[in-house]
Amino acid sequence: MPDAPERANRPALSLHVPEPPGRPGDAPDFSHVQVLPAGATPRPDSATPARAMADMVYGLVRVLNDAGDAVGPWNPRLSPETLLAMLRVMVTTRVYDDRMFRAQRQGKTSFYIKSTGEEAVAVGAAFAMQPDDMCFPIYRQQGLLIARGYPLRLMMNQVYSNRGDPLHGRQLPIMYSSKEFHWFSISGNLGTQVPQAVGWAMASAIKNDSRIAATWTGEGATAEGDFHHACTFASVYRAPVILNVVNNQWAISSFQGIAGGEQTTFAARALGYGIAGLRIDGNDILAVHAATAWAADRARANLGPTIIEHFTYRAESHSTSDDPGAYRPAKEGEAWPLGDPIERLKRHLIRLGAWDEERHAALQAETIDAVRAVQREAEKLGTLGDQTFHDIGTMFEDVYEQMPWHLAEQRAQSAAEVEAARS
Amino acid sequence: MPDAPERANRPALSLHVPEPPGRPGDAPDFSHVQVLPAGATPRPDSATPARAMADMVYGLVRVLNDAGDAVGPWNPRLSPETLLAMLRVMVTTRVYDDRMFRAQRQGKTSFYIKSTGEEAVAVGAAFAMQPDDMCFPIYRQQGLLIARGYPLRLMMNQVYSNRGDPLHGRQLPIMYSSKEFHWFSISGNLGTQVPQAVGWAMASAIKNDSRIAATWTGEGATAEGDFHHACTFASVYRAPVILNVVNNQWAISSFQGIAGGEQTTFAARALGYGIAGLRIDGNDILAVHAATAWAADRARANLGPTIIEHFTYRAESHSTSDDPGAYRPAKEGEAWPLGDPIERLKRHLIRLGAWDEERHAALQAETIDAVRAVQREAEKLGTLGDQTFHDIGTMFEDVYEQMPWHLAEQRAQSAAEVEAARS
Amino acid sequence: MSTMNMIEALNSAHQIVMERDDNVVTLGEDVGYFGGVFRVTAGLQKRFGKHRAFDTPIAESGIVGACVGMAAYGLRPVAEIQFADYIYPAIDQIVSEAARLRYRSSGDWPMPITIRSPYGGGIFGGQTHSQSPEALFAHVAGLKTVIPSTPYDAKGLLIAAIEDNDPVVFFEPKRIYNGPFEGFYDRPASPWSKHPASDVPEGYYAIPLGKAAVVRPGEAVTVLAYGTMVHVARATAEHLGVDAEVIDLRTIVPVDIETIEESVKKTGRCLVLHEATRTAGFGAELAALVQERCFYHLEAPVERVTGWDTPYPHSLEWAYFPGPVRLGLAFKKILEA
Amino acid sequence: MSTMNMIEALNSAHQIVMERDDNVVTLGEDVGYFGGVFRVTAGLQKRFGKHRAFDTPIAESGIVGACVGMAAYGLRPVAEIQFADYIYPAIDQIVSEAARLRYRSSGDWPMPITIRSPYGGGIFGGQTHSQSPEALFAHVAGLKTVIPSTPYDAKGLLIAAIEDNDPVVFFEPKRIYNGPFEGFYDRPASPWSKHPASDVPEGYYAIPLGKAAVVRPGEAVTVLAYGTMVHVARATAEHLGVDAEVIDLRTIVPVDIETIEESVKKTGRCLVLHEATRTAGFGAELAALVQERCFYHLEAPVERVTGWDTPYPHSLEWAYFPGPVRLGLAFKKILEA
Ligand SMILES: Cc1ncc(C[n+]2csc(CCOP(=O)(O)OP(=O)(O)O)c2C)c(N)n1
Ligand SMILES: Cc1ncc(C[n+]2csc(CCOP(=O)(O)OP(=O)(O)O)c2C)c(N)n1
Ligand SMILES: [Mg+2]
Ligand SMILES: [Mg+2]
Repeated sequence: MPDAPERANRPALSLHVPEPPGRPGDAPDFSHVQVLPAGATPRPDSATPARAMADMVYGLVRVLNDAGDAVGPWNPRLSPETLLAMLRVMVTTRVYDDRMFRAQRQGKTSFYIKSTGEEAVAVGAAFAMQPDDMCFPIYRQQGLLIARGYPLRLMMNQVYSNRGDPLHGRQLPIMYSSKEFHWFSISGNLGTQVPQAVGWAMASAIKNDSRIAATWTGEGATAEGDFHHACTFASVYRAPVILNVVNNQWAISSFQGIAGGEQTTFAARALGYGIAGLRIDGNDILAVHAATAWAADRARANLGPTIIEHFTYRAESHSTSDDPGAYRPAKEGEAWPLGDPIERLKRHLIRLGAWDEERHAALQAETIDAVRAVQREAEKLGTLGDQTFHDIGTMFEDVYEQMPWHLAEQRAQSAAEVEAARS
Repeated sequence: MPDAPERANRPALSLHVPEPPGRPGDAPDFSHVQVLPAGATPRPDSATPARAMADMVYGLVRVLNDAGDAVGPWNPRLSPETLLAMLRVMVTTRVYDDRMFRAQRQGKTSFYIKSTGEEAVAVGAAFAMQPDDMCFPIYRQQGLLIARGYPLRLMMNQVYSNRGDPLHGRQLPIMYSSKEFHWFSISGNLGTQVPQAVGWAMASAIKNDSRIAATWTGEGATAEGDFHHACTFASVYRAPVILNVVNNQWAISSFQGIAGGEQTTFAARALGYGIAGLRIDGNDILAVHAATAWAADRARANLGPTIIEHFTYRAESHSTSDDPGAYRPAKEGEAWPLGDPIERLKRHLIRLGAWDEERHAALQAETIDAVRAVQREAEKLGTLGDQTFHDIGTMFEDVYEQMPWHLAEQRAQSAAEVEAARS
Repeated sequence: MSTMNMIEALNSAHQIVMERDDNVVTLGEDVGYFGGVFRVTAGLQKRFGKHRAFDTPIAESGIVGACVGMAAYGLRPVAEIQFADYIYPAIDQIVSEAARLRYRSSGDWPMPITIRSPYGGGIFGGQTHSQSPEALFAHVAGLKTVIPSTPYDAKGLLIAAIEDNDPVVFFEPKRIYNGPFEGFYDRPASPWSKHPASDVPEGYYAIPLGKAAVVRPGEAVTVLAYGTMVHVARATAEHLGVDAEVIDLRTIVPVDIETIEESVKKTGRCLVLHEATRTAGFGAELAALVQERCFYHLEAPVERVTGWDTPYPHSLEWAYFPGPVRLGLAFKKILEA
Repeated sequence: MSTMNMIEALNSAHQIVMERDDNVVTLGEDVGYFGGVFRVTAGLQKRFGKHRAFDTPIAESGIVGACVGMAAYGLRPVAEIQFADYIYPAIDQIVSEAARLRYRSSGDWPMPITIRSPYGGGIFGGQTHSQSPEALFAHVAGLKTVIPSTPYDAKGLLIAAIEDNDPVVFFEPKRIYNGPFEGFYDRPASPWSKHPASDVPEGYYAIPLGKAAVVRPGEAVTVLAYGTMVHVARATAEHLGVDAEVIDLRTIVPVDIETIEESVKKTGRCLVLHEATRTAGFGAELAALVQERCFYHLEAPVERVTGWDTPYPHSLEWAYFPGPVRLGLAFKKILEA
């Protein structure tokens, strides 16, 4: 054994705490973001062994260039009709978000979360998957649910927790759930959905089904143990699942360096499990579509999971409870080098000759009207603010399949309480 | 949105469940183990950025070749005295393990876990670290505690849970704890020690201390969320910590493929966090020493953590409660291509002219005598079998710093119980 | 009928349910090829294939998380957590997810998951192979918690649990896997074969969840127990000649309040018994319920006989474990009160 | 003296302890630059540096695991878990590690860790921003659990918790961060500045853990409460003119049994009040204790007034929350019994 050390001869340690490039008062600075040109990142075959495509986790799959052309090997070559359909959903999503955000500000609900700036992540995936592939989303994929055709009306009813809320007012706004639309109940507990998606995919494989699963997590929540469990299980059983990491640079007030993004990319997590990893421009809906389709092909061929890091930017506050002005430079969103996903698709469609500014303005106006109309209908069923809820008795239902005695008793007590309050 | 899919056109999925190359009745088969020659894996400078040394996670650092020579860039060039000291500790560890295993079989304690075949992992690290560097071990690093000079007598007292047990019989045998020897209390809950080691290392950095931390986990337990938290925190804060993964091929009955070892190496986990990763021959004590010293240098230079995968083999049963004959080929241990760590160091010392078979036999015999002598002394203080324990009142101590009223009451009740049982 | 110990009975439950319903899958650490460290899942992989009975990585939360996804698909996963002491990493997936999904989705995503785990002390397992964490699960709305005490019950309750459409935490008292333990640790153990409840039908039967069993009628005092403690209670009452009515709760949530009330109103005295630490243990719930509902029938306060409020010790296990002496003193106290 | 709301008082506690002892470090999600989503740690990073107040990755178990290591080194970490609803992933590190290390090491590794977390309902936070999981921690030997109800107490108790050499789970009733809430959700809220307990000394003071406070003397019935419920109890008693003695437990483990016993023996009636689900909640422990110790003084069963045994709902929050109506009915019942 070595002798007792001379501590004086050893260097002093110090704690490194990552710090974002800018704070309130600073000018936005994205010089650390390496914007690889569209078309530059190669496209391996979707059957490529993970190790042989390791470099992909440090690349950046981009299809739409600044001019609005779709270039390079990842171009999914979608028809103008499909492109337009995607545009419509993205616009609807943004308008919907705006309306609901305002509704919260008007006291009509408790809470709201926008997906502004990240619409391509959700909508691109919807168009690349089959409608019966199963989604385990977080709270920023409303675009996907809209793309699948889930009625806006039901979404609003839920946001308002009103009499028409399919979830009986039990859940926060935004935590949608729809078995019919193959959309799992969104959880408030970050990360939990990721191993669940893997379990669903394992079940599909156990049953020799053909449906695959996809899940989304923010980059911040990749630090949760559940993300690791998901990657481990997905790797071990080669589960047919797409693990999407939406790196929107921020997790409430902490920048992606606090989640581990300073040392490497989030796509690089894939290397640790020997699974395929792609890093893509999340504001480029064609890149999202192409990467999702690639990963879906791989999964359907029993070649296992893919981690896709969507490099994007949370353009607005984390939620209605948050004020980003307190922790990041004021105009950071405008300086974001990958642009706005709606603008980029619009430009592409115009470039293709399938679209123009007038039609876009019209679409925008129409969408606002349409969403407003639905909103008026929804509000007829009540809002959280005016407290038009489901019956109090419903609170005791669905805790168990059959109500046990103690809940039945409590329901009776609760009814007595209503009675007493009235008198 | 795409139309409803034709499911018939999609291929059927199937679940992949990894299977080891052999089961009871089969001949041992290690053809999947790529035994890179000693000296072949390069040695990057310990300040090399993680990404630039990514290949190391697929290599296999080996110093001792089959002939018993120490070769290649990782040769730590230790003096014969140091080599001999290491040999002695390894032999002591093996003898100690044997004696305690037998003691369990004789009913003198409840449980025991041997480290047979893995002694180099623990002992090599002990000699490459400073004695005041902090260890967060699991239950198979007894060699390290012995190397640090913790008295065998105390270890045995604990195994016997007798009156001399420094932990008052509270812990299982093998779950040692010694603040004096910078050895954290071993946990029964796998994985928990890994983020703890990172926290300790962060604290050392916060205090501008110079001491680093090291932790060990089995490859099986790397699947726990705690391993991920540890890697994430270590990466984010560049904590001065060495994260050892002891890949002994088995986790009770499940082979390393069930932990994720089929798709990539465990050292590769490092790539996902952007931290340094080394994969080494864990049965080669010189490789263990060299890799540990490399990682310690890196940590002391504020360059952060290293994951070291020790590729080794659990030569005996998981514990006294286990029978590996039920799940792996009978002579798998003998077929293990990396040999036995004690034999390999012995051969090296002989090759150096510093040792011979006679002296080795004498060492072996001496050690057995010495360990037996300690054992006799320890047994004078009692064994679990003969129930010579600490006072029952001690059971209520150390739950809190000060005993709250309810524990004081319970202690009194317990005393009354003893009284009642007597009468 | 066969003579089965509890392990065999639990194994038989698996075999039967997996045969009847190919949506049932079994997973956990060491449960596949090896059949579980306690052998409860022995032979399942061979019989039903690797895709229906398989080993998992060592990640309890991953196991339960995967089960939630599998249940969402439509399977009925049965997960083994190797020891109840290792269930803590999985608590978020159990409490925040499995337990609440039916509610959260207004019925769309029921969670027919069974989480089995050996629990309890008496085997010199030290701090991490001895714990009884049932109270934590009892507190969580949406979960059922079941604890059998005999091979017969173990099989019937496990079948019911697996067939139940809600998540069930199923704790198996490992001390009595091989034979009943009556608390006299210094007397020779008897195997299940000597006990009538080891006569177990080979075929299908289910014991409804939420129903207790009066395992020993009596007039002087009601003892509420589950798991190993049922045997300790019965034996101690025999031994001391106390006319105790011993109720084996079998399911702790939902608890069989009718059987409890009926008994306590008859005896006027109630003693609750568990291995877990006392403070905020399930015994507190039982004491609270009994005094709420039987207050005017009670002739003495409800007594709690439990493990002490310390971590579970290794060597002093028998001083920790609530055995015949502790129970005897409590009988004395409550009967003299 | 300053007027402080609870957030300011908690912040002041941090400032003082960090100033006095440079082994105190503060960490958690968003606690560094931003100062916490509820602003409890505002200004700490600026004042004490990034190495003493910093953001962590989103991994509650990683946070507590790191705290255990830091405590082993000799620091006194104070961790914030952003909402108590998110403490479940950390339970293994809290229960199996922090709580047991002193014991496991026979005193070598005490764990002076404080885990702060906003808890409880009343803010339309839905299922995952409203829970009250205190009972789970109360069951675990080796932990202390503290819940303040005023700015004055919050500061003094937090200082005591941080200075305590054992791990403390410190739940902060977020509903009353900014002002007391008396349960009348349809009446305007009053700020702390109108309440005497918002007079908070600027300097150091500690309130011993384990000591309750009689916040309203009375003769007819004892009410045991903590957190937000203390205010509901007091206001309801005022409102209905019930001569209730309201005890703010402040620490639930170890609970101040003397104060409880003294009061119940005087009033002969006891009502326990909490937001958490009823079954196996901490109210069960209180009911069990009270009937064990005051049985012959009790004129009615101990009543529990609690949240229902359902997940915490969003829109029906006020039908879930134990408010003045529920408490009023319980007063009526217990006083007429
Ligand atoms: C287990 C858990 N811990 C903490 C939180 C609180 N929380 C809600 S959102 C959030 C940030 C998430 O960031 P990220 O994962 O990057 O997703 P983003 O919001 O950026 O889309 C946090 C910490 C939570 N919901 N669940
Ligand atoms: C949290 C937790 N889960 C499960 C166990 C049970 N268990 C004890 S050792 C072991 C296998 C560990 O294998 P590995 O990590 O490879 O270490 P090895 O025993 O091979 O050294 C298991 C599953 C445990 N102790 N803790
Ligand atoms: Mg984010
Ligand atoms: Mg192993």
